[in-house]
Amino acid sequence: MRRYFARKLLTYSLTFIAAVTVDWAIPRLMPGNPIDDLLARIGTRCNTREQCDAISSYFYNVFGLHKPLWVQYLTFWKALFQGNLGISVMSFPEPVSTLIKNAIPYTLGLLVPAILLSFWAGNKVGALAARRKILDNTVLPLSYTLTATPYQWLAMVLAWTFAVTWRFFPISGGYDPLRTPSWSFGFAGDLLYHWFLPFASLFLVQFGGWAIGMRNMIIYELESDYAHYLEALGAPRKLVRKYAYRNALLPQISGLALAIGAIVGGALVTEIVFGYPGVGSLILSAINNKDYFAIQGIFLFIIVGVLIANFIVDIMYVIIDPRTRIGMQGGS
Amino acid sequence: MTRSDQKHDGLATGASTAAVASGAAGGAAVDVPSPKVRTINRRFEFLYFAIRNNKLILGLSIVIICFLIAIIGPLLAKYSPFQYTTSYWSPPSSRHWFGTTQDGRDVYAQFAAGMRSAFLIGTIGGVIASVVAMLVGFTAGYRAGIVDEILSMVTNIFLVIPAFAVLLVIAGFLHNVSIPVEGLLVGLLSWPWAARALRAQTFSLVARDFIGMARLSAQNSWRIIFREIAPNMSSYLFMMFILLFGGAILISATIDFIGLGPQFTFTLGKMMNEAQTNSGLLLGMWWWFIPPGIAITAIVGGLYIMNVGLDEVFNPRLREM
Amino acid sequence: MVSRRKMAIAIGVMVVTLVALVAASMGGASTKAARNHTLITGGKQWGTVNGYNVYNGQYATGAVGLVYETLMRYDPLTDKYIPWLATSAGFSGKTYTITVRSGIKWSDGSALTAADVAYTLNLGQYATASWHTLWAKTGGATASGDNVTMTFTGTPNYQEFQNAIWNIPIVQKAQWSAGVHSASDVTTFLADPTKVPIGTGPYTLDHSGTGDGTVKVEYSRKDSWWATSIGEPMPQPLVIDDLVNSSNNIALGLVIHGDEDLNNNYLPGITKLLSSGYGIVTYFSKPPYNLAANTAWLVPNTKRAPMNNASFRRALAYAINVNQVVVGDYGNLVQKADSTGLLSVWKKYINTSLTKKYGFKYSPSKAVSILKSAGFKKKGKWFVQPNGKSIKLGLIVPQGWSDWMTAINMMSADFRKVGINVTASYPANFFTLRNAGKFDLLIDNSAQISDTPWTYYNYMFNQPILSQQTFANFGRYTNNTAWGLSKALNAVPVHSTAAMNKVISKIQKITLTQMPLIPLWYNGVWAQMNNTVWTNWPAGASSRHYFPCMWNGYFQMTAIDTIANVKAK
Amino acid sequence: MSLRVENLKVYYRTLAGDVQALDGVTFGIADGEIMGLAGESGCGKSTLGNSLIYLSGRMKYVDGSVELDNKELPIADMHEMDRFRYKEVSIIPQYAMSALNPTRKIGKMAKEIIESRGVDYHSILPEFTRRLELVGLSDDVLRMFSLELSGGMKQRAVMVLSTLLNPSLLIADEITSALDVSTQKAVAEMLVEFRDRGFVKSMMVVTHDLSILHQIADTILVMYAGHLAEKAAAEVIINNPRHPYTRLLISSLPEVGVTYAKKRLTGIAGTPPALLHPPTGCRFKERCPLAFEKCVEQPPFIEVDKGHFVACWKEI
Repeated sequence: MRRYFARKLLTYSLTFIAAVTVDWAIPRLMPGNPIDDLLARIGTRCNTREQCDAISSYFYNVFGLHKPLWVQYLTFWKALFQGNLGISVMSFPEPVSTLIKNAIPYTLGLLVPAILLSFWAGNKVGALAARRKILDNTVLPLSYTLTATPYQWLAMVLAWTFAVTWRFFPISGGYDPLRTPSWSFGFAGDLLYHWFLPFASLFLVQFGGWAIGMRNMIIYELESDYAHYLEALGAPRKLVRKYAYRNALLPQISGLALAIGAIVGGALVTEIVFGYPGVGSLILSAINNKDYFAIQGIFLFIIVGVLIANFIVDIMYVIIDPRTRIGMQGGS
Repeated sequence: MTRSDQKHDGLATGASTAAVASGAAGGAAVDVPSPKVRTINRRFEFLYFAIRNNKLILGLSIVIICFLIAIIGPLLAKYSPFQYTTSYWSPPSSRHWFGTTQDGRDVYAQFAAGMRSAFLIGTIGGVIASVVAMLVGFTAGYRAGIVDEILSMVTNIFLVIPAFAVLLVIAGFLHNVSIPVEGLLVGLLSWPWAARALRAQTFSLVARDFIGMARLSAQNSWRIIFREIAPNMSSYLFMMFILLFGGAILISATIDFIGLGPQFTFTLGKMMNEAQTNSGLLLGMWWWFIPPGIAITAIVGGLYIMNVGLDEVFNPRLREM
Repeated sequence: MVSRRKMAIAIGVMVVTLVALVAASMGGASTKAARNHTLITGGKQWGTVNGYNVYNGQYATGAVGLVYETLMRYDPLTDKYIPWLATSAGFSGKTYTITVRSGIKWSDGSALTAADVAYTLNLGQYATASWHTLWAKTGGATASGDNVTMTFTGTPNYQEFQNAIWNIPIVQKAQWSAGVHSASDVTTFLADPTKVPIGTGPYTLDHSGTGDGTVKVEYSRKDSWWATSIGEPMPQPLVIDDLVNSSNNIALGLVIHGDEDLNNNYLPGITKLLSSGYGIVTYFSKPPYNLAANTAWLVPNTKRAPMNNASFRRALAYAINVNQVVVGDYGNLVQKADSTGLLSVWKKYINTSLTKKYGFKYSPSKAVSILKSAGFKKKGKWFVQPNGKSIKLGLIVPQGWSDWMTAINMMSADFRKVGINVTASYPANFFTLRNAGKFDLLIDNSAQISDTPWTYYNYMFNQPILSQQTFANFGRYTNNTAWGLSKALNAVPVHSTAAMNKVISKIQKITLTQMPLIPLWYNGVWAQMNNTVWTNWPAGASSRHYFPCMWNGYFQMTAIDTIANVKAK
Repeated sequence: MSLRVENLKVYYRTLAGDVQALDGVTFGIADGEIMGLAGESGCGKSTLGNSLIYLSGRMKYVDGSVELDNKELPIADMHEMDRFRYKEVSIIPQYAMSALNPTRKIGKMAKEIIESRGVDYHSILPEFTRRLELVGLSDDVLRMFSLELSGGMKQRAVMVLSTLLNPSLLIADEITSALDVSTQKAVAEMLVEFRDRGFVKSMMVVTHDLSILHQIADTILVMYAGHLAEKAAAEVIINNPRHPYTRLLISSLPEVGVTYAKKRLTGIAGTPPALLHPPTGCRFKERCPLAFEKCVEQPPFIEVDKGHFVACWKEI
């Protein structure tokens, strides 16, 4: 067990180091200079060379861009461990970490329910559909359509239908801007009201994927030896399906770990369509404003989030699947 | 990473695809004596089931139709995708089959060009990802030991890093990626799951007798890999390529939608991006953003359905009677 | 068991939907209450609210105008200065004297004094203040009684100084002197949405409403405002919410639904919606719909061949079909620019006899003949330079500026039509390229509407050329005569129109013949207003000739009048 | 007579058409009889074994009847058949190694199966552990997952589980083929033990391995290409077979103990006919050294001696 987790931790640490290095290197390898954009944005003028130098060296100092590369790299790490992701250019002088902190609740609020509910519902429905003609012929094509749909497109279609044409839901935002965030029933309702469409589009696309995955997996399980044995002993279909479902769930869970990165990507574009004030909208404005520090910070944040999510899934898997657990006991 | 990762379950469902390849021939009483007759029969059998598999036929038809649109579509367009006409935001008409954008460009022309880009990027991304996956997967599975350890670690690292985020950062700093560059980036980031699956398959194949024989006769490793191992997995490799192809289209559509894609070529994702940023939704210009989404869904969905069909063809246990 | 699961799924789905619908009805009902006291605006703030440092250029919407105010205001539509915190201000000789209005109180209750004004002006001692070079030419500001004086050591920069006076927001000495000790403090003090700015304007910042500044900045109206004593109406909105933009698309949605009363985004397609029952209005009901804000220029890099050739630049001007951009790209939301590039508010400075003689218009054949007579030859499809070198140019705008992206696509097609090989692109590092002079052609509109064409000419001819050009002369056009004339114009006292025209005519002849910049169109003061909650918006067809605009710099023109005059429906 | 099979026809459905895997077989098994069922791969012996308990999706009941203890088995009715499965007729499947759910502890799985059949697990548990001990397994296995057991242990656990409700007929399908020789022997002996102790009344042992049958079977039934070839007492089949196929089969074995599945039947020229479109008449006639005109008609399966049935025109 310890070896298994030590291995996992090593992989994740190496991943993290690689990600940080890539994150640090990319903007330094690319053409362009964030300071110019910052100066252009804030409209700082300089009429003489001295004034120009004074201003830009001030900003180079702020962002630490004047030091040798290796010092910058070490500083980057040091700052990272202090939770310092740098200063945003678009929201100068706001720290990037603050921007992310503000956006996280919205993104998590979308992602976590969408992942859990779609995983739950998709697996249930996929299991129901397997080897049942009518259900299979309806659920399967629908699921294939859903899972092949680009997240942003489903979001656009939902927005167009329910927010623009029928006006059942608001078209954008995380809550009514007239409201002041508070722990009240009314505000919570308003949050839900704005949350529903982005959630629905995330949910639906993922739902399709899980339903298909489960449908295919469970057919394998239903055709497996232990299932046939149960049937030969006259065990009711219910029991056979129960066993098949449980076993089919295991690869689905490891699929979940693999899918997290993609789902996060889906959440980002969904937020963009709905102007939902989460990390996705933040990264879009960072890109539009060439806020490299924000882009870097958000990238790291996403990586860390995905790593943590993967680790949780790993632990879950070990708890659920006796095979890994026993295999590990044998190994240690 | 795209949902092709989830879809890898579809391929994992195809785990017994390898069982088929390994010779546990399906079909009840098809007793086939000599190996030679056997392969011929097998091929015939696959074809036999292939042309009778509704999913495969449906998926393949959709993909072929889309492919034809990509090939012939641009030739039929009366305008270039970047050409500004004087009819602004007009709905579909005989002059503009798919209507026009707010600045008077022909949506059909953009759509047809976008279809072409989709197949191009799917091919480039799919091929590159497949090649990397094969190199890494075969080597790790065949060599085992320390080579495997290192390659597996690298694979796991790439597997965990969300490719989408990396693409976002790279594309955000690179300005104006071209379709080939985008395809390259997508390909270089979407191989890990495929490599991992291939490694496992290779492991089980290497354990088999005939590979052992080849090994004993001291043949060159790559020769063994490409003479003995790869052909035995051809069905598996083909299905893997299909998933990587579809995945590349989906990832690139996402990147393009954010506005980080090619500037001088139309893609389906770019169309959605322009429709979104120019308020096509609010202005009710459905003809602008509906076609690209349907096209992506059709191509990718068609590929997925085709894949399930193939899985059933290659794997008798899944065939429904 | 299975049926129970099915039921659980069904119930789950129903519950989620139901909750959302209930939430929907609640959400809809309770927001309406305060709505008719709340003015909702948007279109200026991208990203989060950046705090209240009014000298760093990224301050929260309304920080200047609603909270901080200036000594004077300027109305470009009537070309009149409006005394504001100062009752009078002007040169006598080399000394500029400001008389500070009495009876004005800061929002903390203390009185505005000449010391506050002098302190503010003396922030110019720091290099990061935009009036630093101006300040350096004086002996600094000194307060005595209600007066503040500044004395120039050489010839005063009349035009520049006057422009600065109505653009520098006055801050409270007590608050600022406690926090500002260095050049960097000047641009960072209060640059944090949790800080409290103390101003003289009609509104104060509402922290609880603003929150973390990711959604909006909120202002509450004060009980009284000094300006009512000089006839300004007390603004009706008790609350002003300026929303953070996430995209033009979302802004349009808000305007359509009446969730935003005044929006200053560029919203292509807005004209389609004017007559569709949403209650949306614009300043003009016909093209160009909006007032002009600035000129979009084609900037040729004069340090590169063949853009260093005036005839070539002239040929470029003839080759561009600006009308196509105006109609096709902008849907008539902008107007084609005059050959001089000067905004219509500066009509009195345009020398029509010169424009008749040297002005240009769209004519591809003329472009070709200009090129040919200047020695350019056609080699196959493309023109080559007189020395035989090929011409292959790039035309750039910033990535994501969709209207300009479309415009350069159209323009490069125009250039190619006459045989000039130009390719459009949208580099992410546009500003780096622009400032460093690493480009062939680009579009820029940095010079804004102001009280004097001098700002335009300073933008065109500014010297010396530095390795980094941060605000002017991006084309690196070196013409000592023109730069000298621009400086001469700066040295003409503000109200001497005749003397100004004499210099300006000379400059115009240079701009029309040398074409350091090619004027394209006038970008609008994008403004779409919704009549559903608030009415009495500025309109060309009414007597309310104000800028309906929340952008930086517009409050001290006439945007504050827009706020003061809106009425609840 | 415990089992009576009458003209049973079960086909395999394939996309190419029906494979006539079991084409009209008639035989019986007496109370207490252990009948061996032998034949080459694809001769229909597994189909016969499986069709008595569970017709999988692709098996199609065509004709015939099956009676167990004078009760008609509704083998074509998947649902009706459930009443008989496990309690009246049970199976040790060919895939016994993988018959146990990998993610359930064996005891829990047994509990769930048994309770699903309406039997109280707790009252049967003592008998369960007793029988496990009989086959050399401690009751610890109940708290283990299948992957913690060796192949032989799994096999024995399945044997005990399959026979726990004392079925009248047990079908043991190729249960020894995956085991090593010594374990094979032990398992075979346990089967006899189970019969002797009355855990099962009669048994049908499907196998490739004639030596095992020689060791434990009372009678042996030989199948060829979906038809019955010969049935007689085990000694008779081994020492005095009368069907040409059985004779060739026995004589082609270099020695008893070598399974014919692993070696091609070099002694018999040709291959068995494809059952998709089987030839008329005797299905062995293409390979039969004794074939003559009469063989174009199908020979009846008749008793030529006491308890000795043969389907061959030469023997009539």
